Amino acid sequence: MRALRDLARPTAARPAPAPRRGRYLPLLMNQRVGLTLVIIALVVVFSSLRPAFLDTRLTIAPLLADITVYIVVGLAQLAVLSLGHMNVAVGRMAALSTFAMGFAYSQWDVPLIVGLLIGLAVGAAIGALSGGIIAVTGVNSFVVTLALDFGLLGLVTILYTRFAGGVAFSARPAGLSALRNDTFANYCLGDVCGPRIPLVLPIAVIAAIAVGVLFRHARVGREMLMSGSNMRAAELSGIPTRRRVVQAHALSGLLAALAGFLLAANNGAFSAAIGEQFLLPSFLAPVLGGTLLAGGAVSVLGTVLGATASQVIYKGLNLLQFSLENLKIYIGLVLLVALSLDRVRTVLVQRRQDREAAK
Amino acid sequence: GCTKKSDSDPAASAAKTADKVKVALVPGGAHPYFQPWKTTAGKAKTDFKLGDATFDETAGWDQTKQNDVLKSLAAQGFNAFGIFGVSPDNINSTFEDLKRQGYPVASLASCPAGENKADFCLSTDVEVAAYKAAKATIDAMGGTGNLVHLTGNKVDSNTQRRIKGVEKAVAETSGKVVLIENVTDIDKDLQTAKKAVADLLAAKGKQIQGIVNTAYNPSVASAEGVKQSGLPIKVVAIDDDKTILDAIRDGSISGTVLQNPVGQSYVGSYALMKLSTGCTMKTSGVIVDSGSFVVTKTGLDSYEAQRTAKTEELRKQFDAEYLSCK
Amino acid sequence: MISSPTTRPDTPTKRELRGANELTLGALALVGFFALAVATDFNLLTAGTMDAFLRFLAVPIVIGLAQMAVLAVGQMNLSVGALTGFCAMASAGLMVDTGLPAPVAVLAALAIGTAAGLVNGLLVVGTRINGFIVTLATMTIFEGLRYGINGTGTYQDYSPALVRIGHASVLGIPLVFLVALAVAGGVAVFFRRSVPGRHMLASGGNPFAAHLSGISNNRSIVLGHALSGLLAGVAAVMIVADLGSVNASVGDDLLLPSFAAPIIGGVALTGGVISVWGTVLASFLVRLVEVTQAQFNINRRFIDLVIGAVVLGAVLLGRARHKISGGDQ
Amino acid sequence: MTSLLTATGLTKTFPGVRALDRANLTIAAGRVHALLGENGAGKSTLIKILTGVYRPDGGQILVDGREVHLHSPEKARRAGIGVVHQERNLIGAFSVAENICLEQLPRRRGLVDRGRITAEARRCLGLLDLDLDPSTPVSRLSPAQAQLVEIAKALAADSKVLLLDEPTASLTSDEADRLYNVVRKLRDAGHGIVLVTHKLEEVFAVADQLTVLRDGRSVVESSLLGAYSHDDVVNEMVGREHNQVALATRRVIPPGKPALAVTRVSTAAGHRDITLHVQPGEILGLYGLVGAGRTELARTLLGLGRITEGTVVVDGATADIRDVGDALRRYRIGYVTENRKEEGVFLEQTIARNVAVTVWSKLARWGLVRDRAEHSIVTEYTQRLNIKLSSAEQLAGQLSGGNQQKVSLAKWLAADCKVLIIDEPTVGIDIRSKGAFHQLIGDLADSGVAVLLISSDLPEVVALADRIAVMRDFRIAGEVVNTREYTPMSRAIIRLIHGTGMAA
Ligand SMILES: Nc1ncnc2c1ncn2[C@@H]1O[C@H](COP(=O)(O)OP(=O)(O)OP(=O)(O)O)[C@@H](O)[C@H]1O
Ligand SMILES: Nc1ncnc2c1ncn2[C@@H]1O[C@H](COP(=O)(O)OP(=O)(O)OP(=O)(O)O)[C@@H](O)[C@H]1O
Ligand SMILES: O[C@@H]1[C@@H](O)[C@@H](O)CO[C@H]1O
Ligand SMILES: [Mg+2]
Ligand SMILES: [Mg+2]
Repeated sequence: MRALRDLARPTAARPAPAPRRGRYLPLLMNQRVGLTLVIIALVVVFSSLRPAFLDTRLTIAPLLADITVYIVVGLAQLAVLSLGHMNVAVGRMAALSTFAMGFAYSQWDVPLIVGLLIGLAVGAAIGALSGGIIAVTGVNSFVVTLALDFGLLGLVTILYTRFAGGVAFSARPAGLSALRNDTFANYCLGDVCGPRIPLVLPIAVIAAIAVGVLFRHARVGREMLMSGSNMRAAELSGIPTRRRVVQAHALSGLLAALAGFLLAANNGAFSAAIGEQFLLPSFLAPVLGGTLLAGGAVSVLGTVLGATASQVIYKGLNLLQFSLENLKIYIGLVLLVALSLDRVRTVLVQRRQDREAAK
Repeated sequence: GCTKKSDSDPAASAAKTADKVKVALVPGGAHPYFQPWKTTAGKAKTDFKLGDATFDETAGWDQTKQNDVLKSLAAQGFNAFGIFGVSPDNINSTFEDLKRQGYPVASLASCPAGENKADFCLSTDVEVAAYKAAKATIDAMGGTGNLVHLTGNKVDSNTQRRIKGVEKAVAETSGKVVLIENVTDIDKDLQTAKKAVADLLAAKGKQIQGIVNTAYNPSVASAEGVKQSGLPIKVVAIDDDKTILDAIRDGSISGTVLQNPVGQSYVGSYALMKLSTGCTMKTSGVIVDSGSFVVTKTGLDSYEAQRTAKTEELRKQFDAEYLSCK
Repeated sequence: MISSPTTRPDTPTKRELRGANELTLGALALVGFFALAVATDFNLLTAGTMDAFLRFLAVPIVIGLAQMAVLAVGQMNLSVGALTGFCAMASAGLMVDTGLPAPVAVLAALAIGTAAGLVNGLLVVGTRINGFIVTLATMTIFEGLRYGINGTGTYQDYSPALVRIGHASVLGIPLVFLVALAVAGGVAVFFRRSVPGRHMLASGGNPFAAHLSGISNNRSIVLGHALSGLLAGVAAVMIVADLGSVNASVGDDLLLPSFAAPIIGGVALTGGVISVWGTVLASFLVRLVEVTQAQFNINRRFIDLVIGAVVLGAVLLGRARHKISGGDQ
Repeated sequence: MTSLLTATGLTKTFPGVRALDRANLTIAAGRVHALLGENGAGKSTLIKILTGVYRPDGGQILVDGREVHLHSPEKARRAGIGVVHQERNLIGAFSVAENICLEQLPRRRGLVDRGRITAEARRCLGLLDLDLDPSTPVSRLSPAQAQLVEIAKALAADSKVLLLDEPTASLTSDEADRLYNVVRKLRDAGHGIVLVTHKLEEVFAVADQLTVLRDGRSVVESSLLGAYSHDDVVNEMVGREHNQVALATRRVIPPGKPALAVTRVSTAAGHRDITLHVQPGEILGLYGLVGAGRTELARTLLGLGRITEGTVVVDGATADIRDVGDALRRYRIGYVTENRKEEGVFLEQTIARNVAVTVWSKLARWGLVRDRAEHSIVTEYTQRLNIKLSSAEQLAGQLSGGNQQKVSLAKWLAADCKVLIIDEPTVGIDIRSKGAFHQLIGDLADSGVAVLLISSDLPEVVALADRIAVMRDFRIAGEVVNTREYTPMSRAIIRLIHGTGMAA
């Protein structure tokens, strides 16, 4: 009904924004290349300042495990950024889902994979709920997920107090510690062992490929992007926009749950604190990777690179053993520089194009 | 067929000389309580002729970040760890990781929930400390009246122990003192604590005779709040931040319960050094109380000596009772 | 057809709606307040309780307005909380460590806030990075700076005179609260009557049209952030004066409420539509929830649940009313 | 005759397109200057350069004989150039008065002077004989009113030069007439006015001078209009002899089973007793004045509004359409919207995605869209509609207005519907494309599609429709069989509109 009113009032329409430049290929291509260069440069700087940066066991493997988590966290945000929405409850959705996993493991003794599936279902459901509220009421996603965040904040702690008697479940399903501790180097076929890559990393890779295929090739993903570009036009082109909104948010919840699981695996316990630190990195990874907050365009590879860059920054600064204030200040500054570099690159590309066009 | 190989670094676990021992003291995040650890790290380094000793508070009250910090420190060559775990519920996983890699680990200033998987835990017995604090408050109240307990994160196992300690002291008055409320979750920041205290005093100020604190920000907040309101409420705080000592001096609070952060970090470093140089724990995971002290206006000048004595005693205790060295 | 230009009569204007929104919030606040007063046997109306009620309402109001100032131009400021804490620590540090007189320290807090806001704004227009992201990065920086001033230590006893002013009351009403109201009045006049204020709202409402009208959107954005920073500075001064002691934790609990107040108050996240008094009333409502919790000894965790419900409820209510009245959004 | 503004050698390049190529324009005082060209010829670009929105890559602009550099809209305004852009540009939440004065808000003691704003707004509205309360928020205005407010706003700056980019595209002919009275008044007062429009009748009714752009070049430069006939102008625009292709005579369809039948339908939007039916291969014109309720009827039929009474039958079976997707996939009904910028085109997506959006569900296997199949569909329809693009990966927002319109039609052609509702297909479309559009719509019907054509363009309806239904105030005022003789048909229709006609 509301949609109709919107549609029926040409007078209330906002004029379309001036077309943004530098939005699509091949710039996007360059952006990823630029980010890759930033990552390489950071690795070179950090490892020359601290050779320990290249220690595979103490630095690289844990770094990869962290990157794993934050790729999925970034993808969880990316799922709704495709619509031009935000999910400021990503962290709390992860917390609720990991609660469900911990509950399943400790109360029902389910195997690792079953608990994971239960948690993913809970994540998808809570995401769908928030998507549903947004779709039906038309209230801004920031507001809905902010309210949800407040709500879940209360709920999750109440649930943990009630069912876990504290902040964490003590259950550790079989296989969890292998996920946490092992790399492929622990698994050998005769004398040949795998690389020192944490067992969890492939999970993020699979998630990234799946999300990439979704937005690149699948009808559902493309329709989410179209809805993100112009919700009204999408509706009038026969796209079931409400369903897409619900699905995108459900996907966000599902990925948040997966991220929660990965973090629980990395930390070794299903606890209430899972997800508390997800919000900012969830935006950082996609944005560093070139996804705009406006919706309609996403970059999965960029998100992977963005998560990598931010974790490399974090790890490197950690190794440099800055004091707390310097650590924070440098993280902020490095981020600003990394983000601005992209702007510089865009300007340069634009200039070159202008010059070529003028010829 | 497919086989599984386990990870370990034999170099890390081999006995070494003290000058090869590098101790890292890692609190859960920035908190005034841990500030003495910074100086103790330096002192331990010279006293025990350690290769190095550092203090790193960048964990930001986040278990993941703390794990990252620990791994980075290990990569930097630190090989013995004194840790205040952010999350008592899953810090054991971190302890086990470090131990598997051959590093001695001490749980300092708090013990994990349940069993302790670190080599030892040197911490205040928080239940005892809270009990003492409550008793001190009840004494200040004249043994009768209504008491309120202000504390930290409700779902922290230490908070639960503190509540238990306070309840025990109240129970001993056989009804003369009533615990009207445990106010939890107000240690996050100073403003929240002040607001909570103001609201509490507004709602029930006239019924309250005593406030016992077992967390930092509420201590600062209630000292000021009570002074401002002019209500005749007796306050007992926790720890020895300058703010609190000044408040004891000017009489706006009755006293404070001190813990022993210096002892924890100093003796902790000592034991870590011993464990690195070939000693073992007689009982792995033993829990040691680092002591707690009630300080009132009269004791302001003497408590430091008391604490130093306790620290010295703790060190001897470790040599005599807990460590087994060849 | 044009000679009798009848505007469609059944559609209320944005301003009417805003008025209606403020009215609803006002009624809600009033009803809630008296319900609580009755439920507490009128303890709520005693001087001490009223004082605590209003005193701790001052900072949320100003912080809500600080967020509103950037929402007006279609931006967000994630750094408000950290910045407030930084300003508070800086001004306390200037008094304690440097021995500067209180008025200088107060001015310094305002200047630092404004300058930091300016930096936020300049970064946004200079790098064209989304303000959400920029202020996310600067938030981290301000947190570092806030901590750098005095580590984990607490400042107190900086200026008895300042703290006396902070604790002062006029006719039983805390001075800080009156100052917050005055600030709100100033902000209202700024957005309603000043040229930069109007330009900011034009930029927020329709940047392209504003640009074509010769309005510099960049300037609007920079101004919005600077104003937000200034208000964060004002909040910092209130905290320093009123709390009597400050440490690096100050500001940690301000970010989410800074959004809750304007959103409940009816401010559009998309920019161009603000409501000063809606924001003030929303802060009042949130404070009411807190005080209720204290009066009835309710689990603090429920506050979050309730505030979540209030945020969503207020917005849905606005929607519903809008729909019934045939509004256009 | 004094020249107010002279632009010479203006050049502007966008990535992949040279929008302007050494174009010239001279604007004289007291003259109405028509700026014509096909879609994408560069008209709007020229206007945007003259108003400081774009910077030219080359060329010179003289105002009153002095060279100016119009680096911002502000500078252009100071140089005395006022503009009404093709897109609406008002602040919805602000009052009419404030919008009018926005460029230079009068102030007193540092604060905005409300009194002077209102007075100034009254003065400007007065110039247009517009009796409108200055305190009304713009979000409440009808499109026509908003259009006039924009003109008032352009006048507020005392502009000597007034540039109007397709000002009548969304106006009724009455409203357009009023607008042109204002234009004449301004011309008589010595303003120089540039008028961009695709409606040549309007040009001949008000313009004195003429510039024609073709592919960014000015092929006719500031010539007197008197020397040109209608056909000459079209030939110049098209660049060759343009023959108005006569539409193929349409087969007469014997009455049969309707593809879409609407019987005694009332809607929540206020329609009463609407009865319409279209057969496969037939074009039903739905004529009416702007605001008669045609668009809203179409949307209600597509499930975007509520039907309170009556039945809708599609292909013989009673239909319950939930939304556009349902209409598309279950009932094979398509809807080409009237409002392309906001509802028809995804400006920030590629042309390929814009065209293919309706066919993904058909092309998908296991939920994945096959690129090759998509590519061939996109190529087919962009070529069939002759969309002027540099590549299918170009963003739709970079196309000229007319080409955007074609994109919004292309997706519905690609969708292969049985019933197609087309709402105002040629608003803002140049004459050649309009011909092509008409041909296309005819072909569509010939291929068996049932077309419901909503249009406020009477010649268009008479040229295309087999039957014409006339809507007035949310009711069907009557229906006539189209004899394709313009004069009698228009009489019959106007009678129905004014309530004096008889239902056929
Ligand atoms: N911002 C832009 N980016 C890229 N190309 C553009 C941009 N604006 C216009 N163009 C291109 O420049 C050419 C001229 O466009 P312009 O809008 O000036 O045409 P027009 O004559 O106004 O057409 P219409 O009659 O359809 O409005 C077109 O090919 C268009 O695609
Ligand atoms: N130009 C306008 N002037 C006034 N009201 C309008 C105008 N356009 C639309 N409306 C409003 O929208 C409602 C429905 O109009 P609708 O768009 O369905 O009519 P329409 O016949 O399709 O006209 P249009 O050709 O503008 O689409 C009308 O009741 C009217 O109030
Ligand atoms: O007193 C407590 C310590 O025991 C430790 O928990 C750190 O926080 C302090 O407030
Ligand atoms: Mg144009
Ligand atoms: Mg219409």
